[in-house]
Amino acid sequence: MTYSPHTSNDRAEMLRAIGVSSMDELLAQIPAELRAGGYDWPAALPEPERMAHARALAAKNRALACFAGAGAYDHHVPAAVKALVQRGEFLTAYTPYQAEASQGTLQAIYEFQSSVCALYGMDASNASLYDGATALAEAATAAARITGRKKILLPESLHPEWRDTLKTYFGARGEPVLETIPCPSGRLEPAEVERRLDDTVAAVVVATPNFFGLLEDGAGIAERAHAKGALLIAAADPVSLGVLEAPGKWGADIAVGEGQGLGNALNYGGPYLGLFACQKAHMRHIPGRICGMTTDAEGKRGFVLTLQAREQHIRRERAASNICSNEALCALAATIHLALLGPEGLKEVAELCVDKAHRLAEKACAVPGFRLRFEGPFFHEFVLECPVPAERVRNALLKEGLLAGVPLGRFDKALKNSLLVCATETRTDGEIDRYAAALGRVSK
Amino acid sequence: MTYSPHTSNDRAEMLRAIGVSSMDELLAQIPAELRAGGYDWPAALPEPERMAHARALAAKNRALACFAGAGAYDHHVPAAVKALVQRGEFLTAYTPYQAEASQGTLQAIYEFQSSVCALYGMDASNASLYDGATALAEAATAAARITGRKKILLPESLHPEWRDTLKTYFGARGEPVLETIPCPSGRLEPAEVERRLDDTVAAVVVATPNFFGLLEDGAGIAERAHAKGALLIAAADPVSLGVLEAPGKWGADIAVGEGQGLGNALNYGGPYLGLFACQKAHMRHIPGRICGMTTDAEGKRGFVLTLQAREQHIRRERAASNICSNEALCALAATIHLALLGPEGLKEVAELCVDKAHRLAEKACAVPGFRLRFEGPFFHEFVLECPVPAERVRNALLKEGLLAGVPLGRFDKALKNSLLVCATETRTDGEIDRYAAALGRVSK
Amino acid sequence: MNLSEKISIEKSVPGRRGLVFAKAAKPASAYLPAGALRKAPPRLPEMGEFEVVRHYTRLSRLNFCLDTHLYPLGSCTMKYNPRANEEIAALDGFAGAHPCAPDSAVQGTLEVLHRLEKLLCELTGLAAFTLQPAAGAHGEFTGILVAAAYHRSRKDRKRVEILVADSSHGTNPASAALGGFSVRTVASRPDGRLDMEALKAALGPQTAMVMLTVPNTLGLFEGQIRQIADAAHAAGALLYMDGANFNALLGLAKPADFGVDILHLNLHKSFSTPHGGGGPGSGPVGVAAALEKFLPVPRIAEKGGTFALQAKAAGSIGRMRSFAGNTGVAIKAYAYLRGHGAETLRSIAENAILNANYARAKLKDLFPPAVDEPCMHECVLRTEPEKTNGLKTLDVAKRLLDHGFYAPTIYFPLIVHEAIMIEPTETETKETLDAFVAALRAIHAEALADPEKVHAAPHTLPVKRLDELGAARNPNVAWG
Amino acid sequence: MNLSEKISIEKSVPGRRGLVFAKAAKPASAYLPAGALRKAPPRLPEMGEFEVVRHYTRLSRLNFCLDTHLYPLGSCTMKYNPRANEEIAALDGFAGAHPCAPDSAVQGTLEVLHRLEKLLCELTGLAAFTLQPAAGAHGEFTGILVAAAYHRSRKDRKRVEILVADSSHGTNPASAALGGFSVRTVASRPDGRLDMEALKAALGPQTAMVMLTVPNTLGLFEGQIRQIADAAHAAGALLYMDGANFNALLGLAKPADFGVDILHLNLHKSFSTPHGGGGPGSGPVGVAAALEKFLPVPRIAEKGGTFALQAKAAGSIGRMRSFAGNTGVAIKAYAYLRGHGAETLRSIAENAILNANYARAKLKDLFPPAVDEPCMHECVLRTEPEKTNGLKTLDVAKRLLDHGFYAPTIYFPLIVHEAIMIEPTETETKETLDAFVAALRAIHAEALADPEKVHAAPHTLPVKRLDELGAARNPNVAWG
Ligand SMILES: Cc1ncc(COP(=O)(O)O)c(C=O)c1O
Ligand SMILES: Cc1ncc(COP(=O)(O)O)c(C=O)c1O
Repeated sequence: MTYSPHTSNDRAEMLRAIGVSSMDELLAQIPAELRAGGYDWPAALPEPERMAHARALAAKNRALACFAGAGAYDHHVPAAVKALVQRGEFLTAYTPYQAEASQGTLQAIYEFQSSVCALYGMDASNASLYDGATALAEAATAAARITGRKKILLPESLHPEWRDTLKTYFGARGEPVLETIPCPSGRLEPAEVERRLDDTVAAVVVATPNFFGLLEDGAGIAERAHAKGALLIAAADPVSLGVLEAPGKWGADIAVGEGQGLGNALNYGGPYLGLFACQKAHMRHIPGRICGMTTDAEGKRGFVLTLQAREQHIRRERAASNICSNEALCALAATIHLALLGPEGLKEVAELCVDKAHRLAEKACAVPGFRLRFEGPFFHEFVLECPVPAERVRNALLKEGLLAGVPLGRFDKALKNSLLVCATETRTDGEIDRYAAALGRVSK
Repeated sequence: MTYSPHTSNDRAEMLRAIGVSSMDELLAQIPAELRAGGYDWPAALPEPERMAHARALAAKNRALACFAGAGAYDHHVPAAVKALVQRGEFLTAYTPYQAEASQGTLQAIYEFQSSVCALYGMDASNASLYDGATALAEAATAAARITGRKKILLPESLHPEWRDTLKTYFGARGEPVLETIPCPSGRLEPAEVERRLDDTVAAVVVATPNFFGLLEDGAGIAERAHAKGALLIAAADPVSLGVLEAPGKWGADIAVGEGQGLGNALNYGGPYLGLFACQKAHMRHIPGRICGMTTDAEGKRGFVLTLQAREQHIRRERAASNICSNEALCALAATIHLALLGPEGLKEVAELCVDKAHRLAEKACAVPGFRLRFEGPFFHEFVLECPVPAERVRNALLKEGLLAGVPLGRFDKALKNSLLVCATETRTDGEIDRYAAALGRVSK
Repeated sequence: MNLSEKISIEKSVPGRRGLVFAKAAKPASAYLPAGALRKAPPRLPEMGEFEVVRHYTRLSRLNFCLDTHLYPLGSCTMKYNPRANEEIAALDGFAGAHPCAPDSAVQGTLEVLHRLEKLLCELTGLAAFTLQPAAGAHGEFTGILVAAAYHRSRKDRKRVEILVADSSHGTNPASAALGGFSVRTVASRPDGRLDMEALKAALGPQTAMVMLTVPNTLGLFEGQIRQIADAAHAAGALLYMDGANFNALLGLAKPADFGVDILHLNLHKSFSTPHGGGGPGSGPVGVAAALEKFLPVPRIAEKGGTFALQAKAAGSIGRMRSFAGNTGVAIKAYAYLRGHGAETLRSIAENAILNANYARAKLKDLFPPAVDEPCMHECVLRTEPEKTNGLKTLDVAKRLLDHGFYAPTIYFPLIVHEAIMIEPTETETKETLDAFVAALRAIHAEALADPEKVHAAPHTLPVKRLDELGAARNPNVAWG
Repeated sequence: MNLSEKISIEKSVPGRRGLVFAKAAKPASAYLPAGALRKAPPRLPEMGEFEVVRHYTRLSRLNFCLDTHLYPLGSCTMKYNPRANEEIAALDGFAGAHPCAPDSAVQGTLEVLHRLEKLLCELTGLAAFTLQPAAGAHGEFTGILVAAAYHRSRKDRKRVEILVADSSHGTNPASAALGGFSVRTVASRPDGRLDMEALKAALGPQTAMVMLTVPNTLGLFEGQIRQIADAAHAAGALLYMDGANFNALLGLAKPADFGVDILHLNLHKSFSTPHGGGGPGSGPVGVAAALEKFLPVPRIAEKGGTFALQAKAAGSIGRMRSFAGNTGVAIKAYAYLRGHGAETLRSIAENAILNANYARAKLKDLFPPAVDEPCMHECVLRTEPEKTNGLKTLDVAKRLLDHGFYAPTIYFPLIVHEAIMIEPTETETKETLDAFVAALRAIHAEALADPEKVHAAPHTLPVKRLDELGAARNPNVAWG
């Protein structure tokens, strides 16, 4: 295979035009001692063989009915979304540097930003970030800059991988300082938050639904944070916002989320979609690309990348963030997905999630030995406390073609028997029944 | 689900504009006694459920390594072909009636016609016909009209379903009259053809490679046909023309083929792609749409549907054919496929087919009890004579994930032990070995 | 933004390669006689994969299509076809099935085909369907052969004539002729319906069948169809319904109730296969119980939940093509129908009718309807060149392109002078229709104010008006 | 043919529905406290499915893209990415894998990731790779944290500074700052290479790392890189290579041989993921053996043909994001690399270099190169406004759009006045380059003959030159 179109004729003519006698002469730029000796490389696979090879590898993954969530959700990806994002005009364009030749991408970004703002109840957003975890890291950075304070309070009920990401992001630099608030009941206690709030706290992070699927008292915490001059950073699953109140409405100053569930496949963890939105006051602290509406020389509406003074290519080491490439195509998928669903469709999906998860929880808890680990309202995910190690339950259900959930022991030994279980709109009643029946066989 | 976008508001406004008070008033056009009482209809499946339902059905088909051919071939369909034909601009356009707004489709048709002509060594072609069998029927009709004669000689070595199609096409009308030439050796004997040629014969049909995979003596037969004033209609697999001489070069007046192998999936028999090409002299007898090059009002090159005086919408009962919709998207796939492969790629595929089929034949015939039923050169298909009924062989190999070929007993009882076996470029050496090994187990 | 594209062969460079395959162990010449081998390679373009992708991407952009523009092409039902259907038909399990695979290996496909046949029976009230015909015209031909077989089975050999309406689609008479019948045309009345008197006069012992389009090509329901059926039957003839316009009846009426004996449907119109620039289609034929045995082979049989493809059937007219039919199209139709419940089925037809009448109502003062009464799924209007500086139907069509709309079907049906046949379909919004109406009204005004501009249209397309005559006079149909 | 499109929300009609789902057995209010429920629905567009498809199809057509236009965007490697890779990454087995699935259920994905890591090691000569970073900048940040961890592990706490070239990409200093380092800029020489004397002067016990781009952003190879590495190492610092331009070295050279300790690659550039309008990308980081233990978690481990995702690893800097990384992008990169053999790998770089030099040679009389010597995969040219009626780089870029070409990267690197950075990539033909060269030459001539035309460009795009200042002054970033 070669994707270089040159014939030997082309090559000869071009070398002549350049004024060198051979390719080697042109390559003399690289000192001989730095040239590679050779490569231990497998034989080229022509397209048919390559497809066959890939299919064989893909077939080594098991097809399972997915009851796992933990930040990655098996939602239906509409056929129209898949078809549209594969259009060359979207798929093979770059970041829209030349606005006049990129109005399609730019307008789509504007629609994306707007949709994210609508979901989260915010005023401003950006063209996307890498994923939910890094979006939170960016929010923490922004909060520290906005407030001029150094401490970020992170709940234990936050996704542990998000917490870990923040630790990595800020560990070497040493700031912002992260303080974890324990959540023995699976949720943040507003009083506990209040106890830790002082004038060094830049922001309190609240994830709702949280890692355990539970809804937090966002408003209560926001009020306390604001009272101490701290910001409230909300992390929220965008699908849940089909039924749950928008973070902007209950007091969040910045909101972030993992947008994968909006029209993007599970993809074993990526590419995913970091969502970031905030109140107007903080607009100039937003990381990454932002699209803005403007007019052309004749007064016609158009779109450009804007507020670039925040960015690395202008500000270099003083930039708001180092992000350059983002997750544009995933953002486009989310934009189209939200347009297809509209407020009503998103609500339907969210209600199906709530309904199915609760029915599953009920059936699972009817099996002797199984119970909910935590109390409190939950969205589409809950922690199932098993009579045996959760890994054992997971492995048993795997044999029946069910991905039972995520055993929490690897995040916290105290949760060895806890299984984080999720049901989205794609789980059928039959699968839910099979799940409960399979649990019955485990418990014996 | 509804793909009708109207809100109740829209509907009310529109009814008002029309001047009726209700939908029912508008529907009064259909007499009440002709209105349906009700439908016994399954519940609507929203897209996620519909996809799941379809996947479950598709999973009831078995994935097999395909050694079956018989007019439908498991060639590699390039990823670029699949992606391009799904572009809305091609997929959702109609027959290009308004040429100015359809130059993309029209130019692609022109390229298709040209590619077909290039393959078959002909001067003119059309925008496609339904499939190879109906293309042959159209060719027979054209030959009868061109020559003013009534008889078509059909070899027994022609695909039996193509012969059956011609019988259906002409049976009721009684003409052209079909006469089948027996081929006990698996091929047409030129002498036998000569014996049957007289001045009532409009055309002799020669399929090469023929149904049994064998190459015919096209030139010898063409010469004899022409000597008696008859036309020669060649049927040829387009992929084989990567290595085999173009029918136009050995004397065919009209050529037809099944174009599925050019970028179209097996699809359980359709949509397929009828190819039709002929020498210039017969251009005005071509059935169906034809695209022609022309110029616009400013002299710029453009394309239009042309020679429409042959067609049903002008000529009605005196048209050259009744065809209206054709297989445009399949033709587009073939066009793109051929552009991707070019002469060299097509040759590579054809050579792989020849090579793999011959190596398979050799290995199969090394298994005691198995031998080639017919002598003579073959392209990518051969008749394997089995020691037991071919259906038994087929069923045995099915258990090993191999679709062993097409048992010929259902076409001809005398061929009960004959299995028509094909190997294309997509069959791996490993699969060929597995095939031979599996035969070994059958013979025991 | 690109307005023309070279032809692929003009982009060809000797030696350039696109898809490259493995090399065969031995060349073809090692196996095949030299005389059989190609002397010169076919003159196909030599292009890189990228060039091919860019070429066809750019080429595609020279098209209007449904995904970009309203496409109100009468008689063609250019409605939105859900993208999910494309995904479904392309599932490996379906797309990879070989047509000669044993039934046990293709139960999924056979089940879809069987279920689809049953759904079509329910929609039409007819007893049995074949999915074999590749398009509407192929379905007509099938139906005509079924009729021939029926009369033959009754030893009724005098029935050599088929009656078609003068408003019928050209494929109707062409198919009849292909079946060996002579064709007699029956006139329509001024109200666009078949003239019962003319029909009765034409019917006789020579009549094999009456072919009727419902709704007819003027977009009108043949209110007397039951009487027409009775008259045909009384004369010993069959009634054929061209069901290409079935979109207008989906969920509203069952042709079996009209007395129809044979009908074809166009899956690529009413049942959701995008038209692909001219195909593929699928033209299933449904028949009344007495005619089932004549349907072409193969037939799909079900027994205890297991499905079989039967290659032989006593009485059958035989095979209309190779293999089972355009299965890929049938799968899309099945997927489409399963997306609907009984209520929404009906909304298809209702909204199609609503949209056509809306366009009609908003335009009729400037473009008089061929028949002035409510229409079904499409309306046929007319231009009045004599009143509008010679504004002809063709001008309207071409100028509409400049306004950002594909053109309606024009000069069809043949019986209407300067016909413009508008079929918005049920999937267009009121806003789009309003914009379309506004464009047509604007063109009417332009014709009065600046006729030259309209006559010379289109102005903004990749090419100006093309020389069709020249193309036919000196045909250049291949790069040679 | 359409030149603008309303925003989706402007097409919204209350009550209109696109995708409709099943109804839940019970509403959310049956399960959740009223206070938690949304009071007002989010202001999302209400559109039918068809409208959505048409809207985004039409929108897409307002873009130039690689599939339609040459996209010679320097530093971005806009080359053709085989379509097969898209199909492969979308295979159900891959796309449907949940990131928390047990290893036993995702052996296929893990095998691909593991194989890809090994291929990247072979290409770079480095000992180990992580695929976790989501893009190049994320990779840089990862590499910087690895460097910090390395020095920390040696208790060398004085190393607080990172040296970057003044020609470096903005992400380099930004990432360094994010890692808590202060940034010191080292000047380039007039020949575009790092000034060794300046470097040596800057190196010291405070230097944690030197960051270098190879080929650098002027498209030049840092011929002294081995010496730079030695100098850095002698000072106790590490050498980081920004490998975003690795397309130019694929199959030609292994950075480990240069003395590089840490590098990132941009899979979305050199390794075949279409850029998607700005992402997703993937920025794997490779390191020398001594640094492997600092790589982020999770790591992919192989034992006897079985693969495992290891969430913990002693010494690791930790996790850079959730889950394993942009797996979908990694799969495409793997597919791409398996399409190549050792020989064709090399042809990637060779042809990329050939094309850049060809464009350079054909243009340098009118657009002088920043450095007048052969370049690698891209060349940086300049406009000379003073000689050409004020023809600025921005004018050239905008006018090129009218000529049917996307614009090169402009005003980067910052050290070149009026820079035009052209990277044709290896997948463009000579004919396309000739046309591009001709367009640039024509623009130069236009500037002399009709400067106004050029300054006011573009003229043929969906919009005229846009007011960027106004956009920033009164930002409107959401429909609110
Ligand atoms: C009324 C009518 N009948 C028959 C046909 C023929 O159908 P097809 O084009 O599928 O052969 C058409 C299609 O244009 C039609 O509109
Ligand atoms: C030289 C160089 N370094 C780093 C980057 C940053 O990569 P990314 O955009 O993937 O974050 C880029 C991309 O523009 C680049 O060109």
